[in-house]
Amino acid sequence: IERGGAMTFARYDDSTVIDPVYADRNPDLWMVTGLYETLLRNGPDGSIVPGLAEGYDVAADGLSIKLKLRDGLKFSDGSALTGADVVFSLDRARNPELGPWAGLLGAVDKVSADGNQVTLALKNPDPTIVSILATFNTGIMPQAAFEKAAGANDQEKARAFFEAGPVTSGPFTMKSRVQGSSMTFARNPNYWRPGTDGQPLPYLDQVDFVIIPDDATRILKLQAGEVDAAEFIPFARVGELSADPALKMELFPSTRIVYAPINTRETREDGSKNPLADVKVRQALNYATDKNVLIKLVTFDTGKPMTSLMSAATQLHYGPEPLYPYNPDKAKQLLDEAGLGGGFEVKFTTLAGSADDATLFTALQQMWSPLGVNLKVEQVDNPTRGEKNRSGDFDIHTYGWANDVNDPAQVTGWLGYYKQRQAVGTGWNNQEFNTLFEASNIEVDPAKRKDEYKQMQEVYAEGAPLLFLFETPFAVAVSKSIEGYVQTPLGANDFSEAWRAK
Amino acid sequence: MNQLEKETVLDVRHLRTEFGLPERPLVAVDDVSFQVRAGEILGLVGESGSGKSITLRSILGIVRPRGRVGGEILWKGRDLVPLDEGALRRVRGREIAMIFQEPMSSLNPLLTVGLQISENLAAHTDLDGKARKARAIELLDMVGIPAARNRLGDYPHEFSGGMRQRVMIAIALASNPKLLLADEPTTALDVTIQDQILRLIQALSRDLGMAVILVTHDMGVVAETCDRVAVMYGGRLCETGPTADVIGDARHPYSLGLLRSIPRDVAPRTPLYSIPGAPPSLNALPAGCAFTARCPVAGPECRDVRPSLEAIGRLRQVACHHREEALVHFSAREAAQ
Amino acid sequence: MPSLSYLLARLLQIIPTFLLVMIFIFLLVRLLPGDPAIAMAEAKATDAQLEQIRHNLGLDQPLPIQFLVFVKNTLTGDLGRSIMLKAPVTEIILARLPTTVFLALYSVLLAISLAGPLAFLAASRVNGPVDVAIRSVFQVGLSMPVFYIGLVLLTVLAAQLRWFPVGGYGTGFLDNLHHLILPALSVALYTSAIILRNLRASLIEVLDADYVQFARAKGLSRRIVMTRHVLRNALVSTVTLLGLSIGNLMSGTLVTETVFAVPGVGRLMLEAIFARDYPLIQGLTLTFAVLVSVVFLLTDIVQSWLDPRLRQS
Amino acid sequence: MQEAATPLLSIRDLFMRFEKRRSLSDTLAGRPRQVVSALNGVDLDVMPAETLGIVGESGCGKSTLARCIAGLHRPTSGDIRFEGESVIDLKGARRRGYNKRVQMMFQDPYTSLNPRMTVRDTLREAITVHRMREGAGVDRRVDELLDLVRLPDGAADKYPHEFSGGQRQRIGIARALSLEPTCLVADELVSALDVSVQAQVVNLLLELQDNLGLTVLFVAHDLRLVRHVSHRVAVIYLGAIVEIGPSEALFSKPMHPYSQALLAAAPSLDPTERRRAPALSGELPSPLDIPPGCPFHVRCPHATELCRREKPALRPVGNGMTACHFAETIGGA
Amino acid sequence: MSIVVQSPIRKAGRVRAFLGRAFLRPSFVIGFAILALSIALALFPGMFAPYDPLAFDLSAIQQGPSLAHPFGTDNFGRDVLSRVIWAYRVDMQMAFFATIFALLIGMTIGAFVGYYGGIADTIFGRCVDAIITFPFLVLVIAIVAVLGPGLVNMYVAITAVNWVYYARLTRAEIMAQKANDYAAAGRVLGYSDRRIIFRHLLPNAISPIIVYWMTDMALAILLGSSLGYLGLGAQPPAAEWGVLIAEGRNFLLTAWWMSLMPGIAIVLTGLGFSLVGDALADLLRPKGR
Ligand SMILES: Nc1ncnc2c1ncn2[C@@H]1O[C@H](COP(=O)(O)OP(=O)(O)OP(=O)(O)O)[C@@H](O)[C@H]1O
Ligand SMILES: Nc1ncnc2c1ncn2[C@@H]1O[C@H](COP(=O)(O)OP(=O)(O)OP(=O)(O)O)[C@@H](O)[C@H]1O
Ligand SMILES: [Mg+2]
Ligand SMILES: [Mg+2]
Repeated sequence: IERGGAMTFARYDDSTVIDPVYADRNPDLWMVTGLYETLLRNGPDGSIVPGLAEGYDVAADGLSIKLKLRDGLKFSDGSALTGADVVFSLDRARNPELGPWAGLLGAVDKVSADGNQVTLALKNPDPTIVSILATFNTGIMPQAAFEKAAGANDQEKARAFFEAGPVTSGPFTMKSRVQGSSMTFARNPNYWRPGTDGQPLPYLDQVDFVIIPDDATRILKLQAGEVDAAEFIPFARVGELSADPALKMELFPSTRIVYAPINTRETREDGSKNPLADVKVRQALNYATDKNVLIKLVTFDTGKPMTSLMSAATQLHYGPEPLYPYNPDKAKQLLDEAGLGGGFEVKFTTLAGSADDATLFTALQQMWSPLGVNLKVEQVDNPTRGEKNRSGDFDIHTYGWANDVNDPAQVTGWLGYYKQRQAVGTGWNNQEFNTLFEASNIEVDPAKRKDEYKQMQEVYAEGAPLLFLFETPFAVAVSKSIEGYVQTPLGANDFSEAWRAK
Repeated sequence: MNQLEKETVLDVRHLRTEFGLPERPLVAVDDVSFQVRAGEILGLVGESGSGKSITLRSILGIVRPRGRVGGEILWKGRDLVPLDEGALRRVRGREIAMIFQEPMSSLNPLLTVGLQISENLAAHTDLDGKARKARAIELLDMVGIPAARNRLGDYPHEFSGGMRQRVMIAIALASNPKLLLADEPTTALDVTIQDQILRLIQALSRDLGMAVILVTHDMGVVAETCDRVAVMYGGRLCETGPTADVIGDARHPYSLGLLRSIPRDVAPRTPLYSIPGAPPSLNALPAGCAFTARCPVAGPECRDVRPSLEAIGRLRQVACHHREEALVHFSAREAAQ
Repeated sequence: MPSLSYLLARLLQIIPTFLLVMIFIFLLVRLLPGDPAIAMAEAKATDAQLEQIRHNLGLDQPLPIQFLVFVKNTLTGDLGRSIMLKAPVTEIILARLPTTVFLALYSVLLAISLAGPLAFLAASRVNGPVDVAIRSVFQVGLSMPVFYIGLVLLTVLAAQLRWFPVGGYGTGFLDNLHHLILPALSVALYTSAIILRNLRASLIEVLDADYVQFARAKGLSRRIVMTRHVLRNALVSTVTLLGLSIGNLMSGTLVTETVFAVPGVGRLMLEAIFARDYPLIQGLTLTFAVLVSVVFLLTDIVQSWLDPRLRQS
Repeated sequence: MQEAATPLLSIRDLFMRFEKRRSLSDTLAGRPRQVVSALNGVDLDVMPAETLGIVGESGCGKSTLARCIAGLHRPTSGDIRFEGESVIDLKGARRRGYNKRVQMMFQDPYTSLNPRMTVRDTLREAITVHRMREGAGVDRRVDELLDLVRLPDGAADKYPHEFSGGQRQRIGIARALSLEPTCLVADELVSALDVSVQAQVVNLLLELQDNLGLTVLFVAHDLRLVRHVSHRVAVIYLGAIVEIGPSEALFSKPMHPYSQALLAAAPSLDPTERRRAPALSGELPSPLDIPPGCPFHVRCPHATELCRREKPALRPVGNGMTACHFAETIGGA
Repeated sequence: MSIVVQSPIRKAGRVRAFLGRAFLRPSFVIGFAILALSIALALFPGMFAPYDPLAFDLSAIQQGPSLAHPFGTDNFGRDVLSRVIWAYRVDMQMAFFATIFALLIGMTIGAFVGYYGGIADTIFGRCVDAIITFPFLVLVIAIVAVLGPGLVNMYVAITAVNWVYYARLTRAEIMAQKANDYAAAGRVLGYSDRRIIFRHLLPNAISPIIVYWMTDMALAILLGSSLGYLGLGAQPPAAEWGVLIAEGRNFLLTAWWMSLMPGIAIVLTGLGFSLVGDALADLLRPKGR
């Protein structure tokens, strides 16, 4: 390990406001923990480990949690980090008027602090709450400094606070920023966590970010040695960059999945009968899809087939083997059983300009045509796709997902729970699944909860409201001289243990 | 006053100007020779396209790109043809000035009239700014532009066509040239203004000994203004001589036809004489006389043998194989009417 | 110099144009399919959250009211808050505009210094080998999409030869000159091809004009004939063209900024459209319109300074 | 000419003002709208089968008058009557009916023919639009017309640019004649042509007029030519007729000082006859700003206080009519 | 002054004469050859393309140019030559459809406005100002965003903006032609306004419009490619040059042929249009009197 120095990191998009509460786009979310430390942290294996709090203690009834803050915690400006700051931060985080993430703390009734002792009173038991305390939106902010910031309401204050170079609790402070162009993080000298050398982290003095939206340009910049790392390497180029002696091609395990919601409603938007309403048809399409080929075509063999509705990197994942292995005969048989052996037409809605979607479409078209499934393409842009998904005006379209929270409830609710978003817009309304989901949300016994999740994943796989496609890693190319950079399975950029070899 | 005693300032010998590819040239001016003496006004008449303007432009060396000038142009004994641009520039404007035929397009639309006059003075005289301005006003006054002082700052588009023509004349006269090449200087003008301008040119020529070549279509203008006249047809000279002689007693069938087609001494509303046919195309001129095809008295030799300008008497020259027959032919017609 | 009343009149003409532009922008933006709330919240948001966002944006008001609010706010310099960037649009645009203006000016200057002398050279040797060579090279420039030129320059000059930095934006004037040379060049190649074509043609025409012949007949020096009579007249139409091509230039920067990662308003525009960021789209389009109008105004002034015939109406 | 005959065309008190478009900057500066008074009360009778010459300096309103008669301009005020019927407000079929009888020919032989149409197309179009002939008759008529204006047989299928100026003017005449009009307005028909070609066209016009009994308005600035072709001549100065009378009388003994000056300024063909005194000095006043009183008084050598004050009316003097307070004294002198 | 040619020349003969003159110019010949080839490729891509442009061949990924694949293969093993050839269909179509309606609409509006002038002209002027005040691409992108990406919508978007340029041009040309006496002659001959506009003025005003059209078609290809590149024009997997370049941009160094070949196709076709346009501009320029 060597200390000091700086690294330059090429990003695909700029952050707008890095604030635990307001962050809603990935470029924001994934930077929050660089600036604001949470009470608990996710360990390398996904388990919950202490953060600003030395540990946590859930009451037996599950209706309160006690946490004790470490001694001598300081914000970057040297002021003390106290229980009051925690109360302030958590109250902000759970205020539904403010950010989109307040719901994650919906179970919290009251947050109180007595010196270093913090207590969360809950309205009902919530098995996810511990994970949430390790999630970016509960990052701890300095109450005094925040309230001093100019602005009539919280939103304006948050921006002013951020723009002025915020006082932080995480490993870095923000030194400077040019909207849309660059940003610099500097080492927070008061960060609590020690490195392997016993001294406080981070090792780097500074991280410079430059914003290069164009993939090819970003890579060129890395190859020209102008930056030390570039994120979101297109999978097509992973092979080439792996071969580059000056670079390390990192494929960080992720919770990212690529899937295709299938409209399961009895009728289509235009009133016609929907062949996809029949679970056999959906299963048939899943069997008719050679995921390994798709993985090769789209992810250049960096991806993995899905084994469950959620990625293998998600807690409580259950999936002994890939779902629906390629089996055209089975598919044929299922279609015959559904009475659709003669073939039918399906519309595939893709994202305009997305080469991946285009590839998927072409491949699926070629794979399915022997079954008599005539795949038609419809190209839309992102907002339109969102709208179509909500209104159910589609047959099949593509979507991607990555967890924001280190708990399976988020992805499971999103993909399968009818009442939340009609099971990702598919209209799949499975009573058994719904009941299990509701129960699991208040189940405090980890073992029972685990079992409920196992059942849900089985039911979901059987019901096949999705075309299960693949999981993909986060591809980041890093210069050989940089060590220790990590992108977590949730996507967060973690520079706290990165260092530069001189 | 005897013109013959004045010195010859311009002596054009075998001028030939051609355009287009050297293999298939378009000969706009073909073997033209004439002299102009100081203080003399030479009229140059002829059908449209007969090469009058090109003749003038050739003298100044400003035929359009890819025009080739041959022969000799002796200006005060010095041949202008081989001179380079730099040397020509010292002659142009200062000793030989030209008035262009196109009054609407010959003034730079972006510059004030005052500037366009004074840049000429700046190039050829030592006058300072104030003196140049005074001279510019004087010149505009001279060509009859009312309220000249106020109009120096105006742009060409603020003048009428006739006034632009006069501005151009003023520019040409600015540095008291010794030879004025005037290409139809009065076609854009009304008779009353034309009258003024011709008087001015005559006066300058008489008083300052300025030689003038005056191109025009109008035989009346020639009669009124010129000392001698040269008639052009198809790029060649067909007749030259003192004005009164040519107008009163033309010898070349073309000049005869031209003069005859002007309504003069004929009963009103009776048919006028007109030359039959159309002028030949310059790239398909016959080897012989250019007028052959339209000539009432042409013989077989006219097509093949080119008539040279032959002196008739002391002052006149005519290029025609059949000038006797021509005269007879036209007087017969006259008698018939 | 053009008179004050000419300038005033010219300015007044902008008003109706602008009203039309505003109506245009407003309708266009409302016509964009896809709910900005959805675009903003991404797929994960719940319906209640969407409702809240719509309310905050004033999207639940009737259209005429929205338009009046839009006009009123615009006149007071308030273009609203960007949904995507969560900041006042005016602030964002002001922060990003200089980059684009810099890039545009830079490429215009490059284009002029590239095309100007070569046009003279070509016009003075019409149809000679030099002329043909110059025209062919620029003809190719005219047929290449800006993004392709950009990609090629980027790959060859920046990534391979490492003469210039790969994209991005510098700090300070000189650093920017250095950083932006490739994007500026890729826009300039196209613009200069247009300028060259036009300037060459008008030079040839002017060289042949009667007034130039007349100027020569006056015995003026070559320098005066060339500058005062030839160049000035040839510039009149070229200036118009340059003004008109500002639109092209802006389009060019839109693409180049994306390719070269230049944080200007062009790239922002694309991002805003993809994110359905109504206020930002409105603000940016308006900015573009103002920018272009200013350029048109400038060209008109320069032109009427060059050409007195235009000063009248 | 018999004075008793009823005029074919009678023009009364014709005014034509062109309002210059006021630019926005003028409006702002409060500058008044500029008005060009091209015609200022023209009174004129044209008799059947006569040739009326119209002369005057450039910009005096000759073309405007011709265009008003042909219906290309709508006069500001006044009346034009054709065979007793006002033609100013004619529309549609009646307008076409009028134009069938009153045709116009234009000065510029290069722009007055559609360069993309062959001579045959041009003539056929006129004939068919007005249904002058049907079927095969159309082509026969085309040949007839070409014959009439002495164009060679092959001419029909050529384009205008293949002809010389004089030939083009003859095509223009053929086009006008295709409608079998009674009255031709010739606006500077031969001004753009070479002298020798002028003669061809003038001869043709004279011949046609005699054969077809056409009435011709012959607008030109070549006095010698006007004198040759016209029965009567009108002299226009600043949009008003200052003198009108039989051609010979007017040319040999002009009554109006302006007519006198005009004739005096025209160069004579006899080199021995070079005049001494300049004919006129001063500039034609701008039609934007017509002087009060007699419009000619600013240039007139005989002008008096009366002329500055009062506009003289056109009144019979000698053989014709003259608009001058002192026509008798000046003309007689 | 040209002399009168003796033998009658018919219209077909004139066209032949025109072409004869045109084919004397090397620039026209080259441009014409390029365009002819382009049109042939666009009409019958199947006859020229050696492979299916869409079929993946995972055994031949990103192979460099070879005898089997003269332009190499792309990252899915598709034959680049075949894709470039099939792209001719899309791009030539784009050149045509993106401009033809603008041409027709713009020409008609411009002709009427130019002929009648007055209040319609004033309103027209304001609209034109407002439209050209927007940068072209911004407007087109915005419209494409409204209508959704895809070729037809792209045509609509481009037409919605582009007609203005044709209308402006036509208006100016018609105004210039209107000043000629043959227009006045038409009125004196009692022709209807429609006849004068469409039979007399427009045919004489059309040369510069046609010339502009040629360059505009080249521009339409560039624009379409830019939109394709930005993901708003033709959609993958359809082969279109802009899309092909976009697909190949990630492989500029490793598989340069993927973007270079379609790049060459764009440049060449653009060149064809420009050369023909320039030559026509020269040839159609009205001959001096
Ligand atoms: N640049 C040129 N290239 C080719 N031919 C030319 C050029 N300039 C003039 N000509 C030809 O040269 C001939 C003579 O032209 P010029 O201008 O001297 O005639 P002109 O006698 O002055 O006629 P006009 O009375 O109409 O002015 C014409 O036939 C013309 O077509
Ligand atoms: N359409 C018009 N708009 C504005 N002014 C016009 C228009 N037509 C003619 N004029 C003006 O009316 C006056 C008379 O013009 P007109 O053309 O009748 O003169 P003219 O006697 O035919 O002159 P010329 O001999 O030069 O042909 C001129 O001052 C002219 O500028
Ligand atoms: Mg001439
Ligand atoms: Mg006239």
